[in-house]
Amino acid sequence: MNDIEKNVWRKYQKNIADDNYFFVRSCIRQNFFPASEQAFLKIMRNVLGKNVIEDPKHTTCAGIGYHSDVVTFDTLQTIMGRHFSLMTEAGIKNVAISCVTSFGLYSEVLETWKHFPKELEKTRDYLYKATGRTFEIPENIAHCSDIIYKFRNEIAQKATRKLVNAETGEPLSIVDHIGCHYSKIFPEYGEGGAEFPQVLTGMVSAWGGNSVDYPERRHCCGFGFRQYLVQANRGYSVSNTYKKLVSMEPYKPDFIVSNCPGCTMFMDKWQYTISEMEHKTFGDGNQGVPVLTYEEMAGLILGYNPWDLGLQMHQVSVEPLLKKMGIPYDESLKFADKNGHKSSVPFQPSYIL
Amino acid sequence: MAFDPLVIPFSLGLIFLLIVVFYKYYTWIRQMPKPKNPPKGLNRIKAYFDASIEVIMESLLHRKIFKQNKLLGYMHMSIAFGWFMLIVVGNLEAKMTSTNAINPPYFPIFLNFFAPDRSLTPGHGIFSFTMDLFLAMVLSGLLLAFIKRSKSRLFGMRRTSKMRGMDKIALYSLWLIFPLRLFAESFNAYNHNSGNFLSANCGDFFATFLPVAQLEYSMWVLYSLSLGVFFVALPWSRYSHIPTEVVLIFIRHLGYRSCVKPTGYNMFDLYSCSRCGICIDQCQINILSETNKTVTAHYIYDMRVGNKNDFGLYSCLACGRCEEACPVGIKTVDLRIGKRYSETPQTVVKYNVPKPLKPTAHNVGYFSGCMGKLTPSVIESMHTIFRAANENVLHIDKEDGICCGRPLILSGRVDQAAQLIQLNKDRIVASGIKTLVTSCPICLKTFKEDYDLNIEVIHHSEYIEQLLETRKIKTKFTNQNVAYHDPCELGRGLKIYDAPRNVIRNVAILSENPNKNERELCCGGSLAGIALSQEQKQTLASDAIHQIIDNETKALITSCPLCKKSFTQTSVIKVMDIAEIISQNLILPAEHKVKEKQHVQEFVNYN
Amino acid sequence: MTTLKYQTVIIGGGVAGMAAATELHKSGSKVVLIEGNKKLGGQVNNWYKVFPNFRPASEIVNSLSTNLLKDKIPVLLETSITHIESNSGNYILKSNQGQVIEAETVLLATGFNTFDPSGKEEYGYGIYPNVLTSVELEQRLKTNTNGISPKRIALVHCVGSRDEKVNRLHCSKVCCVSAVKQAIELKEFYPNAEIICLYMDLRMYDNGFEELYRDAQLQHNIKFIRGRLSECALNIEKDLVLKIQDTLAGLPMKLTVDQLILMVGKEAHQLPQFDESIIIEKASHGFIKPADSHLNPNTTSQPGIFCCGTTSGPKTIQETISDARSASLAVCDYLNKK
Amino acid sequence: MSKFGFKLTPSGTINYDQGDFRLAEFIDQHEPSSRLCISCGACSATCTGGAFAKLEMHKIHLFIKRGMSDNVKTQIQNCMYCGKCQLVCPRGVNNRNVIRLILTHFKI
Repeated sequence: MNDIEKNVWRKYQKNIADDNYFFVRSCIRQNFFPASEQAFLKIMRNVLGKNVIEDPKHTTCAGIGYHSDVVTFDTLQTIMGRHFSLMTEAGIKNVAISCVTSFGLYSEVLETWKHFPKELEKTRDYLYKATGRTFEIPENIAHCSDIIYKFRNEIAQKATRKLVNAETGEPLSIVDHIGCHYSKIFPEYGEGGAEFPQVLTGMVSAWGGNSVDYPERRHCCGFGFRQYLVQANRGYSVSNTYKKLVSMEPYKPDFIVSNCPGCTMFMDKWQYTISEMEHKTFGDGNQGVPVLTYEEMAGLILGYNPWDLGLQMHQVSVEPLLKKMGIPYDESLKFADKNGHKSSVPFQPSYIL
Repeated sequence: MAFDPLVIPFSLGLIFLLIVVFYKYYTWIRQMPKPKNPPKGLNRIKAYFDASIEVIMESLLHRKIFKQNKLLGYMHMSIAFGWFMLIVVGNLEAKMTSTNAINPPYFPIFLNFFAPDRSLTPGHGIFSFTMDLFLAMVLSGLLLAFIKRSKSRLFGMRRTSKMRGMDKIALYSLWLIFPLRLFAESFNAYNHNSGNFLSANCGDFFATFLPVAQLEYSMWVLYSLSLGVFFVALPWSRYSHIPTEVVLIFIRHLGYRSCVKPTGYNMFDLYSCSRCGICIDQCQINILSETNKTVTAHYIYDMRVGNKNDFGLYSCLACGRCEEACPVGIKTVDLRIGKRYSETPQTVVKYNVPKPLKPTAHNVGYFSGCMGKLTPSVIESMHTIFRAANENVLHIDKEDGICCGRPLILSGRVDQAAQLIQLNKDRIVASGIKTLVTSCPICLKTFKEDYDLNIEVIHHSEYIEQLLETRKIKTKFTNQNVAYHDPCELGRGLKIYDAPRNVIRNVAILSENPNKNERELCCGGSLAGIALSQEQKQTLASDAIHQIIDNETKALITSCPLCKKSFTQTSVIKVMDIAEIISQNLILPAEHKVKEKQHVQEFVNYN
Repeated sequence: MTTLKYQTVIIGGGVAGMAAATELHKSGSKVVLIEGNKKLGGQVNNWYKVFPNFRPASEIVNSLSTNLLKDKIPVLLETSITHIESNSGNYILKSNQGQVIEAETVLLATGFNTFDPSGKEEYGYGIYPNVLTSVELEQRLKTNTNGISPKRIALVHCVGSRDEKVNRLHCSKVCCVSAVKQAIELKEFYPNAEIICLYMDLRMYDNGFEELYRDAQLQHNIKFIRGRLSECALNIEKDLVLKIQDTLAGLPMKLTVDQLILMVGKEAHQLPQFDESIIIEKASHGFIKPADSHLNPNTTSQPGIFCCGTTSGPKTIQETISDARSASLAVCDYLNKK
Repeated sequence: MSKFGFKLTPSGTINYDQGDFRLAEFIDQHEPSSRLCISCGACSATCTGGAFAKLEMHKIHLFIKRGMSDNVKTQIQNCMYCGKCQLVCPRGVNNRNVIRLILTHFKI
């Protein structure tokens, strides 16, 4: 990264709290990549020894509803107000948000309150009428990937492996994809701004990998709610992913890492759809390009068992990557439950994925 | 039967020529569409008679070239007529001298060789005198031809055609034939002391320093050889015009006509061209480039030889000036468009044009044409004139007109144009009008020639002339000095010269320009000049203007929207259409005036 | 400390300053020209050939500076004015060389800077190789070393002009015609390269500009695509991938180029530091706002302080010189009236 | 190829690097005045054929220069060849010769 990138990046330095986080889960990540959030908590608590509080009464941030014009902006502010009141009750000032879409919404709501104080008053009034709750505005907003980025070096020390090719020792070439709502709406909320966000590239370089700069790097992954939700638009959604995959193909990336539930999910699932529709597959040996969340990537280098990280739930099989990184895995236990019983094996599609 | 090996080259050449020529004419005639209204019965015989008169007057005497330039005329006449008479008189003499019934065809040509002593044949003196006379005439013509090669100005021609390929062989052999005949006959005359004023004296003269006796035979051989070579080269040279023009005159009289599609008739036109070069000076492309490869004389050579000359093909303005000047009367425009036709694949594409409108109660229809849309002042003037003459007129292409098809024809896509013509014809017929008036000569030409509408089709100048004659409109005279430009399609194209002039004389003083009527210059904007660039067209326009107007002309009147557009771009004085000068000088009844002003009044309140 | 006394101090030794100095000297007023750099000529020194007739820029600078030498007009090089204050109608100027100058009038000819395109990071200036500003290209043309033999070069108009995102709303007037000029020069440099100008509007407003544009199209086959460059990225062969919308065809468009020239706009040069009592009004585009832009374009909101050349807004060299001469007249009127 | 009820939407982007420039070069060589076209649209506005069917000469120039000549093939056949586009062109582009060259190129 040359100096202009550096001083462009320096303009967008965030201060991220270093302990006592209120963990705001994502509503869809559990079923997209079930173990990712669990891995985040394990790393924060066991590896980094941080205090991360959760509250079962915490609900969805209604992001999908809001972006699909089902939930109004006032309802959204009130829900967020309620989460802040849970935090106030738990006495925590810093919030750690797991999903990029809700991170975008939290920054949007906070910016609205900053510029339009009347909205804040209105939300307080609605919340009190509805639940009798009051709340304070948290001091520090951070996305979970910000926090992992902040402690990337500590994790690197504790890591048992690097992001390198086991045989050749070459660093893996990794494509990073930042969720658009992370910094494209409010650049100053993102680590490194909108053009050259550093949050994932920082992790990749700290853990020995090489991040790839391909022309369509900043292009949207196609996840847009109104695109994939409505079948008529779904073609438009898959075309965006296709455009990105074609653009990164010459660089032969080993895997893609993303910090947003939707991007990871669709870049992974659409590769299967594209291979069915167009008979076109990507990645070396046409085995597809595996798509990991940053927690899964962190988990791998910390030596967690791949199946505990839920890698068997990926559409693009991660086994070739595990072989490449020299990570041992037990094929037979791929679909076994916690105590080793094999319940059922999901349908294996005819194509590679 | 008299025979000598020296006649072989001549005979072989002649046989070869006859076979080639008749084979070609046979295939061309078969490719010609039947004439529309051929002369029948009595006037068919009259046609043959007229044709033979024209052959004599044109092919032999070259009367039209005489009109062009005396010296040039004499040159052509002397060679053609002289050679013809040599053959006729030669055969007559041969008939008289020989005793046996039939003689081989070569006998009269080498009469002196076979029967040198003909003192016994009746009228021997007259024969030898006339033969020498006509030989002298031909030789004089050849001498002039030789001079013309270098000093074409004497013959009233700034430029002349170049000699290329087969022309050279044919020309040199032609130039050798008659001098060799002179040698042969003069040597023969000396050896047998026969001959007349020319051959005898030349014989004596040559004898002084040449071994005449021994050389005579070789002279006859060379004479026969030159004839043979000439006959063999003729079909591919400019001299194919000798036989072909005669046949062309006959088929023209028998009603065959050329058309824009390449038919057998075009082949006759193509091979009747003698590249005499008279058309070269007429072509206005000369002012654009020194090497004018567009003019017909040069382009016909390219067509015959098959050279690729795209600029030549697509820069021709199809103005018809060369056609007017051509002594042979070749239809140069049809020849050129025919070539464009054969160059473009004729895929016909369906235009989706709405159904024609339902009939209305108008008996006069006005068609302003595509170019009309770009000259609204002409349209407004026509409407003022219609209102003044309170004629109830339907403006057919007021909203979205269909092109008349002529530009497509000029570009060679004749079959595609046919579809446009059908679409337009349906609209015109459906409108139920009795008279079709158009202010664009380009549309008028195709309405008259390709639409065969059975209603009256007239140009707006003719229509205004009618209105003036029937006193439907009255005009006031302004002693403004104006000049009139004949548009190619109206003047040369349809021979309408007087109607526009009569109309203009009602309102202004008309000064005549030197190149009027069929010698008028093209405005350069012709739709056929596809490959011409913008500057080239403007050069043509300004060159034409300078020759039409002089420093008293106040306005240049034209009767074609395209000419008006081309001239306005470079003209220093006002350029007006006939309709405009008439509508500006109408004596309008009172109520018309009021309406005009009232219209202006509205505008004032408007803002 | 020596206090020098002049009737007029001209700050800025560019084309405007030099022209004004010669005119003022001719009308007899005592004038001094102050220039911050080592050399006179200002921004015009950065240019190799100037539009519309490809005349060498050095010819203009040399002719103006030789006039100064001929008239022996005092010139203080490497001197910048640090502070200006007024006392009883005159002005006291302090310079970084420690001089103190007292003058009845001050003529600001501080001129302009070109926009630093690193603020427009999506164009990749300083990030990707082969992205350079029009001024940098002009240097390379001067030393005729452009380093690469490109197949396709794109020139981007309105970089740092007419762009609210970098807070530069004004049009800098001369970049369009410079782009066409540089396109022609590049085409002569690389006859079989394809040169493309990416423009929003093509403002060829002065004499000879439209003819230059037509000539560029017809003789040099320069291509003009109407579409503002949105972003630029590198592909694997390290070519620059440009994404634009061809607004005339109404379609998005992607093309790779070997070199990208950014036609950087003009912004006001930093004025010397004035005492609070002196207020020099600025127009919205940061250049000085003349008191009366039609009748008296060289005055400022402060009587006795005048401006000339690009100090009051972007101008061509012709306009700058004539503006400087009109400024000298304004200064003379002012001095005579005093 | 299984059907999902939706398809990859083809990219409408002009891919300038993979354009088909044969027609563009053919025209540029035979009619260099086409270089002067600034797509001002006067020709399309006055077009006779254009009143009845899609025929936009200024777009045709653009598509050819962008290497997308197959968009031009159907459109050009609506031309009635009347020559108005050339008469109104402010840059003096010889449109009729360009149309002729296009038709020759496509062998229509």
